[in-house]
Amino acid sequence: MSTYLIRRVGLSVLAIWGALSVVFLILHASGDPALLMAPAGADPAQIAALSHALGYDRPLGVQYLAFFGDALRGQFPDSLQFQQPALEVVFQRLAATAVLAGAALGLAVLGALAIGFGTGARRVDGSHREWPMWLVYLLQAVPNFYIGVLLVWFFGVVLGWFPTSGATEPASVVLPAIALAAGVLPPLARVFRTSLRTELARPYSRTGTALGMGRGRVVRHAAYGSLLPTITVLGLEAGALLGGTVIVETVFSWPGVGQLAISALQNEDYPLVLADLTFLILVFVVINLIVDLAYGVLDPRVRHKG
Amino acid sequence: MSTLLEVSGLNVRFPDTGVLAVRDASWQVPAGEVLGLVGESGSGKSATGLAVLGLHGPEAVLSGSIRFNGEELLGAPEARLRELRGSEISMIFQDALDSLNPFRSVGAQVAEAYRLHHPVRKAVAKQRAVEMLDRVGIAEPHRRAKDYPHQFSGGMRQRVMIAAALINEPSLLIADEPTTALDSTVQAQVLELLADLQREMGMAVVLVTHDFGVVQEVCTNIAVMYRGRVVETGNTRQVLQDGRHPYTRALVASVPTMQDEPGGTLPTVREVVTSLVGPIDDEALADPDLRIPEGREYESGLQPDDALTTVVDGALLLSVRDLSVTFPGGLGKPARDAVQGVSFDIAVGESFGLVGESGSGKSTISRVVTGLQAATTGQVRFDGAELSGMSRRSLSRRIQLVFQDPYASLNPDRTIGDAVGAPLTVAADGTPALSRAELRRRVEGLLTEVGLDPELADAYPDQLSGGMRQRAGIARALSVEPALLVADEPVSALDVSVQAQVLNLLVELRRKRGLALLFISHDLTVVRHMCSRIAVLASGSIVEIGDSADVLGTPQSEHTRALLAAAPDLERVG
Amino acid sequence: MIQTPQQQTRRRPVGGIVGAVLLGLIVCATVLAPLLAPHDPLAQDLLHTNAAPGEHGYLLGTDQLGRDMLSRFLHGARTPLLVGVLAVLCGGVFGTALGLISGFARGWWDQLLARLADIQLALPSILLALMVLSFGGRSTAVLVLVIALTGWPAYFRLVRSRVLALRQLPYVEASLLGGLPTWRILLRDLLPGVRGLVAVTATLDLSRAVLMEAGLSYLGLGAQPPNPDWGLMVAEGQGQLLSAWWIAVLPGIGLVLLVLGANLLGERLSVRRVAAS
Amino acid sequence: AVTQGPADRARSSSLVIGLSSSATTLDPMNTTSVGTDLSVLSSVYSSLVIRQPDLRIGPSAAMSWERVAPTRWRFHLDPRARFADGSPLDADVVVWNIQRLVNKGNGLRMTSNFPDLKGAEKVDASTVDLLTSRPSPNLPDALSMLFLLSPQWTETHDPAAEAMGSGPYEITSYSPGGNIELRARPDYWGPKPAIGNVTFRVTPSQSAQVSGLLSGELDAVAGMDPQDLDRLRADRNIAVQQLDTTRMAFIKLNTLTGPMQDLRVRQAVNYAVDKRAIADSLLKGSVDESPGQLLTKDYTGYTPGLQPYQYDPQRARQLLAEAGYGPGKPLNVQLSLPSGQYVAAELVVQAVAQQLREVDVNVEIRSEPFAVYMQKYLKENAMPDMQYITQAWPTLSADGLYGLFVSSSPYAYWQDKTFTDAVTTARATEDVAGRDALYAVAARQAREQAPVLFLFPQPGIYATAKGLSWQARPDDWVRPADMAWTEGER
Ligand SMILES: Nc1ncnc2c1ncn2[C@@H]1O[C@H](COP(=O)(O)OP(=O)(O)OP(=O)(O)O)[C@@H](O)[C@H]1O
Ligand SMILES: Nc1ncnc2c1ncn2[C@@H]1O[C@H](COP(=O)(O)OP(=O)(O)OP(=O)(O)O)[C@@H](O)[C@H]1O
Ligand SMILES: [Mg+2]
Ligand SMILES: [Mg+2]
Repeated sequence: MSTYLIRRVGLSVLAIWGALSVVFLILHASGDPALLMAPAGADPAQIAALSHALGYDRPLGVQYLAFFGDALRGQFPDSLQFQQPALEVVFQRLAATAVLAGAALGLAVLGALAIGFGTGARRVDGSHREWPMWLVYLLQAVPNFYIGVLLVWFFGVVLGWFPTSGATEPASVVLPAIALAAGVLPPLARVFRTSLRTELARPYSRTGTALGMGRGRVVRHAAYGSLLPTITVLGLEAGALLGGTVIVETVFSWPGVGQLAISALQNEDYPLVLADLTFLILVFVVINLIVDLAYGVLDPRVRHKG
Repeated sequence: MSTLLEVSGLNVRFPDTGVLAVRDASWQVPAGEVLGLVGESGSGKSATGLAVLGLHGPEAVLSGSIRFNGEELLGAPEARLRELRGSEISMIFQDALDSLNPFRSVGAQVAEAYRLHHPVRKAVAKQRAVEMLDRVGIAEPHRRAKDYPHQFSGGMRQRVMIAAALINEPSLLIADEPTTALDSTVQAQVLELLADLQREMGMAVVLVTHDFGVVQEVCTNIAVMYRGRVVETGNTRQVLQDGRHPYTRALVASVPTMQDEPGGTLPTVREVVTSLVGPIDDEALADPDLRIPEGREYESGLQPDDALTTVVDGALLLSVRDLSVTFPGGLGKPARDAVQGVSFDIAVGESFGLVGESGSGKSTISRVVTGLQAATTGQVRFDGAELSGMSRRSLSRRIQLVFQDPYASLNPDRTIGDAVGAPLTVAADGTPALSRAELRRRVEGLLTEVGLDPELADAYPDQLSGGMRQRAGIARALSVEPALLVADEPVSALDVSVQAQVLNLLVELRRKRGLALLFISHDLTVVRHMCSRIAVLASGSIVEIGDSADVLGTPQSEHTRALLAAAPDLERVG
Repeated sequence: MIQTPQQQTRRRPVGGIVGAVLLGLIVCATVLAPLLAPHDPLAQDLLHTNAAPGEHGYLLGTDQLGRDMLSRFLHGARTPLLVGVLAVLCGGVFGTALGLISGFARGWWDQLLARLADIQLALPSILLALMVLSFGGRSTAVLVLVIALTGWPAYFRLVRSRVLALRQLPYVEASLLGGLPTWRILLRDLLPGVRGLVAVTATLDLSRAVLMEAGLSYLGLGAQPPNPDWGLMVAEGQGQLLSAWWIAVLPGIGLVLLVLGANLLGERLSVRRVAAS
Repeated sequence: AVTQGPADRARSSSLVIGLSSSATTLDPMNTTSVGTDLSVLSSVYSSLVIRQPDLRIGPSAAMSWERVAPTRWRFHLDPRARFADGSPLDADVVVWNIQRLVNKGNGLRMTSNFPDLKGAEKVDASTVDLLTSRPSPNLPDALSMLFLLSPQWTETHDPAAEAMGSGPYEITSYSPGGNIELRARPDYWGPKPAIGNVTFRVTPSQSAQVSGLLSGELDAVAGMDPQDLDRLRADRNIAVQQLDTTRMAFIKLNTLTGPMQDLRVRQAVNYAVDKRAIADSLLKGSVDESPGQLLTKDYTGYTPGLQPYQYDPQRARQLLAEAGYGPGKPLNVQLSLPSGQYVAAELVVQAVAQQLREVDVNVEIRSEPFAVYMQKYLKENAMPDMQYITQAWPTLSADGLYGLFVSSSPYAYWQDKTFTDAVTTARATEDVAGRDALYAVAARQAREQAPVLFLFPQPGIYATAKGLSWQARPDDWVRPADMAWTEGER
């Protein structure tokens, strides 16, 4: 278990380092950020001075090291748009995204479990419902933003049931959460259903029946085994979820880190992009680390290894 | 004695695939007795066993009658079946690893089996479970109850499974090949345990198996299945020694035994049947009413060939000296010494056997010899040359391997001809590349040699049966005309009836080509049949090596004796 | 309850057929758009803007600039399809090749590539794409590359793990023993073994690529106006949902059908694949 | 949704204003966007003078002012003026603020609006002089955008993230990019605002603005899209105000490089575009086409009587042919626009591009984030052949807006001696008639030389809940202090 843990943490650190390097390189391939920071009409000398003050005139390698030094200490230059420490800006937006992502994740997981049980576990008479899966296929085919647009149109405009923009009241979260959940639910539902079927088809489920367990009990035991692959997919989908927040938050003007990323990119707010992406990457990798560790806790075979 | 379970006219059909798994099967088990249900793979043994407990899914259509203590089970309500399952009738399955829930401790699983039928508190059930684990021979049951299945060995897992199945003291146990996945010594222990418990509890057992040796040891009665039909039932001794149905007789005849003269041609099922009732197709053979005509006996065609089994004093071909192989441990995994200080020689044209239990290092040695695995220390010389110094290509001209699993040894995306011909397309040094037509001719020649229709060159592996694939694999190995053929358990995945054919083929090839053979198996009878010299391997080291007759006749090591004792052997009436 | 592999093939095959038909129709419509479309998709009729479907002879209405929605709809799959197919090709070939080599060679090479894939996966793909497109310039080529870039790890991981399993198989070892050179083993034994897997992944990847193209176009970083592109059209019509819902809603339906088609087909292929292996 | 409607809000004296984009900073000297940042901040901070709803300059922290010398303005501060923390807004405060502003090292965005301001001198506690480097008659106009910080407070706080001013409101909740909530200061020294609680809610999307208004979630939104006019007018509970803004929309042509160096091409594109049709259909007739003018009527120095370029594609083709372009050799140009920045810009640009395409001018549209667009425009001097832009000058003087077109201006991309001379001379001319004559020369020259593709003023469409009384204004200010709920409605 401990070597497993060390190995996992090591890989995560590696992934974070690599991903941040990529971000750093892409940003630096685009030229001198000082040009952006300087006020309009600044002459080249001023820009050079600013560039020097911020260290953008150092060799790339030095900047690279400095960047990691700063990133480790959570220090990023001030956001150009907001003129505040970039990481602070990100943190201020954090709660909104956490609420949205949490709500969406809850919705998606509940929906996926319901659909998975409904279609994955056949009843004793062999009948099973397929139609919820069609819903899943359909959801899977609908782009995030389109779901958002349709929800705004129908529930916001036509029916007027929910607010369609911003995070002003508890009901505001409903539509964006649905839009975001719609993207995450299909893979979860599918993997849960498939693995439930696989587990039910495995000999131990048959053993359960042979020992006199009822159908419900057999399914319950099988569901535990199906959770593991589902959690793995959940970890992978964390990426999709974070990516989804970018689009969904834009559609619904939800004041979270996703929308912040877009606006920072659009305004070429270089420090903010760095801070925001660093943060998102960190979250993604940590989620996956947690998933891996959850695996270690939930699966006795992993738990006892090494 | 009263009849406990009576199966009559049972049919199991799978409409989706159109398979009639069981046809009009009838047999019965008296209370407290053991019935062996035997037959080759796919003959419907499991389908019958599952039918008794109503464990078939909705995709199976059942008809006929299954009476347990006079109560009709077929069509009984699910609730009633659930009551019976695990308490009155229990079932254990072949693969113990998968039959236990990997996510729950074994104690919890056994306890749950108890609680399903007894309304007791958890602690009480736990206590019962620990007692039961103790009874099936798990040491330190209290501590081990908290462990998970993967922390147990195969035999232990099967014991746990037995504990769960028997904790409610059922009157009937259906054991579906409970020991086939286990080592022969472990197999013997588990069977012994089953037999003990059967006597103690006085329960009846239906033992599903394809191993006549096992049947002979533990079963009072036997039912032989073929193509979904029960072709013969009766007292074990009588059926095995004097089967009235030609199929039964043929099946028994094709198993090599310790009494046979080694090295001869084994009778195949087809041969025996033909000699008994004349040419007949499979379907007609499955007719339960078919009987061997009075006075007809199979004329044993065994012609022992001394030249093949006696020790040859040919030139040294392969010499293995102090071979050790250690698999490096990964993160948190200890390194593993798979082979330690093994030395042996094989002479030109000699047939050398390697026996040992699972994990004793047999395959590792075969892989080192064929160059698939590097030796950690020690040396392997082939024809005087150091093996590690030979290129893959030149090595491949001299030594070839026949694999255990005929299904995985052929690329499903390539034709048989392509697979067999591939080594030929690698031009040997100095020889010109073969033309297309020449290649085809050579491939057809090889196929004919191993007894396959040359037309099959264009077939894909999935169109071939296991036996045919194994022949194709042998043809591929022969294509480069090697001097040494390594066969790693070449028949253990095959049915007895097919096993005889492949063994016969190997014997014949040796005779014709003068091939040297390194034959690996865990089955003593088969090794004895094939080899003139054998080495017994135990945890990576050779514990005994010598002439086949000496080693098996007067075993010197404890280990060999255990192996011999565990091998259930069929006593055939001469 | 026993389930055998046969049972999984028993799934009704409608899905696959529906998927194939949907994809086929969309591809046909896109190829034949210049013939089928009643108007130039760029032509504006400023007198009849925001016409409802059926008004003024416009079957699906017009958008804010009076452009014929039907013609734009028919042309709208071109960019997603083109970008999608190219991205899938690039990502698929790249990922598969690396997966084959990585799985067969093992060792540090393999570790390096596997870690690269991990790193790639740690970057949320839409953000990576946004970043490249904002800072690295916008063009169809960059779009294709960035979508391919975010797609290759899927192929790589699948192919690699499959090859790791395959290379232990006796038939691969038989080829080794037969003295075949590595490249032949890669091509004749391993590539066919992953072929089906790659086909399935590619079909599903196509829908991912299309979704991503649409998402980026929606955010203004993909197709540029006045291009008729479904994702862009949704973004353009979004402000008009109250008065002219069809501008945003119709192209979205096109996207859903396209992705649904690819998914259903991919699903079907993968079921086949499971049954065959 | 269970939101409060306007009626409830009228009762509780609260108000929700829709903002098209969030405030980027709370530092009033580090932003120049009137519509968002400054509108919010003008409620929290006070300036020396203020531009009133009638567009005239009126008193705020300064009760009166006079020009004591050509380069010296004197301001008499209101002795009651106090910051929220109780400290007085006195001459020292003003001096400190002016120093903060003119110090280029601070890199404040507002600094560039005060090119002539040199510094400030304290006369006595409530009198202060502002010094300019040359005569600057329009200084008070510019000062209406300069809000004053408290020096002591600024030492210990980050003005970008917090605010403490001397205005009628104080901020109760703010996060970057999020909504902003204001509460009326009970101890405000000036006239009490009518509305107690104000929320600026960020609603960037057009449809969210409209549905917010319709559902009663929003009480006031400025800068609505003309496409929504019909819809809004149809609703009984919404009042729509529509006027021309002081922003002129046009497509700037890069006369320094590329095909637009050729006057014939510049005129051709002007002839090729049917401004009338675009204004009528896309802007729902909310504006009139520009008579070939860079200014709108609200500017001092506006020259009446100019004629617009008529829509004449034939003429355009002919001019293009003379310049060497035609069907065989189409002209390819790039046209950039900042995404989501200007009202209806995306549509207008596409319509223009399509009309140009009809005279064989192929336009490649590039929509760019505003920051990128501005960077190319001003810092890299790499404006594409054409770019959509709207321009206004807060002082509403021809001098200011025309200043963006003189040869030396980085905004101009046009070097015209006649125009530049006329504008520069006018600047130094004190006599109004003479100045207007000079501006007329400049206006004619601009029309003739066509450094831009003339379009129309940016439409100003304001929607408010019925019952909210507020005079919409052509400059972009949206000040809650000017608003009030009228009794008896709803
Ligand atoms: N669920 C099923 N669906 C369709 N066919 C099945 C199913 N289960 C078994 N069969 C078929 O029924 C036949 C008998 O199968 P069964 O498992 O009873 O054989 P067996 O005698 O137990 O063989 P083995 O020794 O290999 O276990 C086979 O042809 C098998 O393919
Ligand atoms: N690649 C490997 N890495 C680590 N350990 C291995 C590897 N291959 C085999 N071993 C270990 O080496 C030992 C010998 O294995 P080997 O396969 O040679 O046994 P075997 O006698 O052929 O057994 P079986 O009868 O089960 O085939 C076993 O304990 C096995 O776990
Ligand atoms: Mg079976
Ligand atoms: Mg082995």
